Amino acid sequence: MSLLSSARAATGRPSDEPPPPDDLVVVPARHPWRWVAAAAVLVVVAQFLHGLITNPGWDWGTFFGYFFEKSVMDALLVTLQLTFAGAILGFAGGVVLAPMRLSKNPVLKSVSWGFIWVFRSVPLLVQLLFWANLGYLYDRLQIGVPFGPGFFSFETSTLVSAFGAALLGLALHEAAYAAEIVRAGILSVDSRQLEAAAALGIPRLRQFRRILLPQAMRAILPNAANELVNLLKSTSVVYVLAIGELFYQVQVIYGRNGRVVPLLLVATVWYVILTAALSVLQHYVERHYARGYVR
Amino acid sequence: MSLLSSARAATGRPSDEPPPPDDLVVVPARHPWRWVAAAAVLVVVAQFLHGLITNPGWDWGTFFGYFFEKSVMDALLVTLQLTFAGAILGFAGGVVLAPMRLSKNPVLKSVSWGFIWVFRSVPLLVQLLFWANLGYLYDRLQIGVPFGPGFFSFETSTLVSAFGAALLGLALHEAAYAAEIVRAGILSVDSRQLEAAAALGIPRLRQFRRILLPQAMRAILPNAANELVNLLKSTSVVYVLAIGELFYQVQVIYGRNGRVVPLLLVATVWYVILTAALSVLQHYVERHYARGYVR
Amino acid sequence: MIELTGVTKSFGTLEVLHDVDLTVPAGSVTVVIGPSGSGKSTLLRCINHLEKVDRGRVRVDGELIGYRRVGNKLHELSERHILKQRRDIGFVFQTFNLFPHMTALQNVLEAVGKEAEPRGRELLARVGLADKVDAYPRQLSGGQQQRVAIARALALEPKLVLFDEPTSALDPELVGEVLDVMRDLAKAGTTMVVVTHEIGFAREVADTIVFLDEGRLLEQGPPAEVLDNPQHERTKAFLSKVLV
Amino acid sequence: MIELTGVTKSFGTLEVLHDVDLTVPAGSVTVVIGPSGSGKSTLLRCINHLEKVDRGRVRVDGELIGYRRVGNKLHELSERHILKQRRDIGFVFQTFNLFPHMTALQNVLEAVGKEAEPRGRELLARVGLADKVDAYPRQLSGGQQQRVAIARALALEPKLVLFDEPTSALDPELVGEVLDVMRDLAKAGTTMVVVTHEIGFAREVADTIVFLDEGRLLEQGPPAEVLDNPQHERTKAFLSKVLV
Amino acid sequence: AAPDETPKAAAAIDSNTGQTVKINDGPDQQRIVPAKVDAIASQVPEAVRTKGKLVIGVGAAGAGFAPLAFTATDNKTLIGSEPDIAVAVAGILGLEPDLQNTSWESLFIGLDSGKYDVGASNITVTEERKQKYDFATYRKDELAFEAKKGSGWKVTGPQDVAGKKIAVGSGTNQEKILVEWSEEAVKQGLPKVDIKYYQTNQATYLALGSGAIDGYLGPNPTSAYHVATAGETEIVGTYSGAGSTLQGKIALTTKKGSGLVEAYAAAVNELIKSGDYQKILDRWNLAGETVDTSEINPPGLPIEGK
Ligand SMILES: Nc1ncnc2c1ncn2[C@@H]1O[C@H](COP(=O)(O)OP(=O)(O)OP(=O)(O)O)[C@@H](O)[C@H]1O
Ligand SMILES: Nc1ncnc2c1ncn2[C@@H]1O[C@H](COP(=O)(O)OP(=O)(O)OP(=O)(O)O)[C@@H](O)[C@H]1O
Ligand SMILES: [Mg+2]
Ligand SMILES: [Mg+2]
Repeated sequence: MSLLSSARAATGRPSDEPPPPDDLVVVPARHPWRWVAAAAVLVVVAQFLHGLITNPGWDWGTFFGYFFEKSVMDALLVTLQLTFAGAILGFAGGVVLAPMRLSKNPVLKSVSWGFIWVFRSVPLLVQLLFWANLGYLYDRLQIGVPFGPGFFSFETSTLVSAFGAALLGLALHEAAYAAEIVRAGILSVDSRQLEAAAALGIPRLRQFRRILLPQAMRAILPNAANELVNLLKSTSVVYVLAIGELFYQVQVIYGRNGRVVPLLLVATVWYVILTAALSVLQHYVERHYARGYVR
Repeated sequence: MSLLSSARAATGRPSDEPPPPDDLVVVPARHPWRWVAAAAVLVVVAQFLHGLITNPGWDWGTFFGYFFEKSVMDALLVTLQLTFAGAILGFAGGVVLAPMRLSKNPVLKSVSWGFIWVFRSVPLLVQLLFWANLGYLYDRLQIGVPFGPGFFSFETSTLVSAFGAALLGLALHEAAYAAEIVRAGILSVDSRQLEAAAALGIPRLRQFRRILLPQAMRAILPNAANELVNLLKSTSVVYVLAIGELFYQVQVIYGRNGRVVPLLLVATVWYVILTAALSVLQHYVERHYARGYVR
Repeated sequence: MIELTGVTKSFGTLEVLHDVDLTVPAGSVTVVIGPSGSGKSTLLRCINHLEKVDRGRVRVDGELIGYRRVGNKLHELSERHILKQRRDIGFVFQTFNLFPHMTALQNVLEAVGKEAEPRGRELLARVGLADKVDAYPRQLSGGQQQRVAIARALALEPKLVLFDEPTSALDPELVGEVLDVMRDLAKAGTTMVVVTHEIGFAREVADTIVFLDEGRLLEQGPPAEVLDNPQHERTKAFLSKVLV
Repeated sequence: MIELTGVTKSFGTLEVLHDVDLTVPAGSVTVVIGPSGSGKSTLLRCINHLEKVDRGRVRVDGELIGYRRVGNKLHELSERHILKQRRDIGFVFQTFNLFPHMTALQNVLEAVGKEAEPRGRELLARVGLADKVDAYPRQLSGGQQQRVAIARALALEPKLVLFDEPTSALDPELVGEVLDVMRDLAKAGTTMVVVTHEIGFAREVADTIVFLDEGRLLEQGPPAEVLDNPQHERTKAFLSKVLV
Repeated sequence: AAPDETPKAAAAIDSNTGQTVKINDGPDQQRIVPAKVDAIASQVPEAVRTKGKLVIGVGAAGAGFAPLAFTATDNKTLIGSEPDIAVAVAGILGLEPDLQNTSWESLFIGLDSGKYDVGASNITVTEERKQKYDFATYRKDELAFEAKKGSGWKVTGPQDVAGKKIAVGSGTNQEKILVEWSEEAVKQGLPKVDIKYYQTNQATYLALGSGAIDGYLGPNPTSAYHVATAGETEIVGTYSGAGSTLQGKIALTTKKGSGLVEAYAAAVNELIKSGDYQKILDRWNLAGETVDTSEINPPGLPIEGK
């Protein structure tokens, strides 16, 4: 809202009583409580930060000593690699599994349902241990006639490397979650949109890719970001495979020197920074998919 | 599709050539590949189960010995308590935070944004350690003039019990995630719905409760279930506070007897069962909120 | 009574309403006609403050909509106050905007509360939907949905009702029935503003007809004057195309 | 050419279409009129198999819709085949159902591909939307959205077009323009079925008029016969209500 | 009820003597609690004395590390040599022992915050840790190489570990030795050791079982216990920590400057003198780990180059 142009008053409109409201200055709604609330929040945050900075318990010297330390940076890279690979594989799986679960085909539906059920409920830790230690349970994997003779066989302990096991576990785990995220997005799209697409004779795959998914994106994105942040932190579970990601690395370090707090803080602050970066990205992607929904 | 009633043929319709298609039997679309796929899936699952049952590595004796063991059952109860309390507190928080983040009020918006950012990115482990060890960083918490004299003060080490710390951490952590889930749901609702509600002069809170939330539910539910399953498993992080939940308990046992695989399986199978129960519940709740969306 | 003075509204660079002055006397029916995209819907939306005007004022029953005057200043009202003002203004959307998760009856009762159930049923019966009270919007035909939307707007017994093409999905029989409903409302002193493309309907229902083109109010007057003896070239051209 | 034989369709216990037989010759325009809720939209939806009929057959150009005949058996077609059949059948929805995340032009081009851009622009221009090609549906007025929906259905150059109240949101001028578009289509040999409430429009456009009531096809014939000299009591009652 | 674990869990074979030692892993521990020794008790700072109890932190949450610190068959009670030593020390100091089981992280935070008066959790003295904590040693570690049963592998020196994948705990004596051996192997022109740091024993043991690693260099007592209970692995070589340039030592840990460390050392020395010390270690089959005297802040493992 802007001030009214006083030019309008000069157009010679009859100046009856009360004076035409056009002459009046518009005052935007005032919100005194906002300021009180803002002040209160600022005080609390300031006090907390003050405590953080001045309290010797946090041991900022150690924190800064390790924050950019080489092994930490290397570990951060591993974390990012695992996160990205897990997210991409996971969402690729989810985009396949979600329409399967919604399809009318009972086989596809059950397979998808079963997959989601199992891989959502088995703890990532257990899955990682399972994949990394396949050799513990199965000495050899063989391809061949079911319950019959085999053609090829592998030694399982050489089949899956630690990093491979981590990726496999993360991907399967994420796919199960992503499938439900995508399904929620699809459910949120007005069914008339698909009818319109069907009436135009657009092929199924294209319907999904061009009509359904872009509209579902609005409901998918915040959840996908949730899952990504979660994944970023979940990668710490790969510590069981002795893979040097961020959280593992700080554990190794505080295992050595006993300075738990500043080192946990190193990992935490990195997570906070990465999440902030992700949030900024999320903001722009959300804005992109909000086009056409202005009103 | 049913068979055509042959009565129609008897109504005396002119029997021109070719015979009126009404006499024809309708054959539903056949899907031979479905059967192939179903068979393939069944074989793989059967082989896996066969391997599971016959492989001595799984040590089923130990598994069954501990599956209903009293300390495991007690731990399961703790897990369920933490999960339910975390979920309820978390979603209560999320339902408040999501509209805050979407509101036009800049203070509410920033507070919500900040909350989500911080509590989503700080690892639960770190949060739990923080709340449980508040005393390490702050000897006393005081209520009073900021940066000035205090009126009341507590000894922090007595303030928060281990279980309290676990609850607080879980609730804050879940609230941040739930907020984004609810926000995604809200975004998926057609904005014209809110316009209609506004045009009817329905108060804001009621708009949210009666118009927005029930429609958002379709997109919220699968994600809420995701989060709940995740929470069920995340509770295992409370091991850092030595709270005897399920995963902690099986660790205690295999720490003594060294039978890692069957005991991890005890926890896993419980998770799988609980997730299945949740999925059934989810199915009915989703169906409830799908009413009115039949077409 | 509604009073619009100098109402101007733009979307980006597109001026959709330009300096519209309009007075609607209490208890009268004003019909807005005009080509597609001329700003009719936007005009209605400005009246109940669903769209904030860029310049000008909107008054209903002497009360400023969306603002409160204190001395020589206009204070924006809080959302809560605006919502209260809207309870006196019924609105029938061009796209109906029914709540999909509620049955027809629930849609009608949402703003008035469950106590009003008899009245809600009566309203639905009046628009010919006695047998569809428990149907969800997706199970209703276009015309049935439109009638639910009308019943919903009337349930609050508003002093003023804004209709955005209330008969677009209705067959000739029902148009007659809706006309009856409107006549009753007018008799009870309700003020109405109706956007429509059906000139026949406009002629039947209107006390005043207003012709809008490209956001400008070109002509206004009683139906006989505007429809049969238009002054403006644009109006003439427009009306000449009416199929009879 | 369309041929419906004994088409019956129920939603739950509600029989919406009852034993409908209808033949629409190639290149002709058939207008379906009838009260709200009589099953007009459902009839159109059955023709392009958006709704599966419970009994009876639908043929377009001699080809069964949704089924393939092998010997004395009817095999349900796979979704892929049905989608292919639909590419020859244009459909304009009563609720438009535009894709909200695409501009007007993108909506029109979605099914035909980007190569057809000149044709898409031309179609939009023909319905008076040359300046709105890049607007999103939410930025368009009701009538503008309806015109985009028409252009979208025509972009595929279908042999058959099903219009569900294509002029409900249009002003009299535009109705005339849409009429012109239809005449051109008819000249090019396109078959059309049009559901409408505007009797004037029906009279102008129709080769055959069909009157539907409570799912039954009560009357059909050329406009002069059905409109001016209806045989059935129900038709007479219905038409008597038309506002002129 | 818990399945019968007696055949394995109750017995551990002493790797030195080959004798079977019966381990009591039930909740009823009948711990050795010596009487208060006033001369030593008076060294305890005033604040702790008035509190009347000694809060003992043990970082064995979850799996723990049997037989040093783990959970009894009731799945609640914390047992093992570490709690035993700490409880005995509390007895000499005339304080009520308050055993608290927690995670490794919480243990250190708790020590810093003064929540725990002492940490008894198989903590090795290192130079880095000495910057923050005071140590009173009570045990040394014997080391053992553990490998999958039937591997046919024997470890006697650097040449045997060259090129192998071996797990070790970070910040331990074992790590230091393994790193030295790896460097030694490289000097001899052999490939270096592929060192893996698993954060939990269960992951290590699973990796061992599945062939993901060739061996695990850990404290002899826990390895011996695991070999005896799980029965899937064997010890393929032991190594005395004393044989290297610097003996790794396990110590009672307290916050630097808390003033408690002298009392702890004196109490441990008293235990050694009275013979209770030997009895406690024997109980857990740790006869090979004894020290002659408790030292305060001895030279620790060196600071790792960053
Ligand atoms: N949110 C918006 N953003 C941009 N332009 C808009 C928006 N809403 C409406 N318009 C434009 O404003 C003009 C007037 O729209 P309005 O809906 O008021 O027309 P109308 O007179 O109701 O037309 P119709 O009879 O077709 O419903 C149209 O040209 C439309 O494209
Ligand atoms: N999915 C559905 N479930 C149940 N009933 C339905 C469903 N769809 C339509 N109906 C009912 O079928 C009848 C015919 O609907 P249809 O939409 O075909 O009417 P119509 O002739 O197009 O009416 P209008 O002119 O109002 O658009 C209506 O009574 C409607 O309530
Ligand atoms: Mg409009
Ligand atoms: Mg219809």
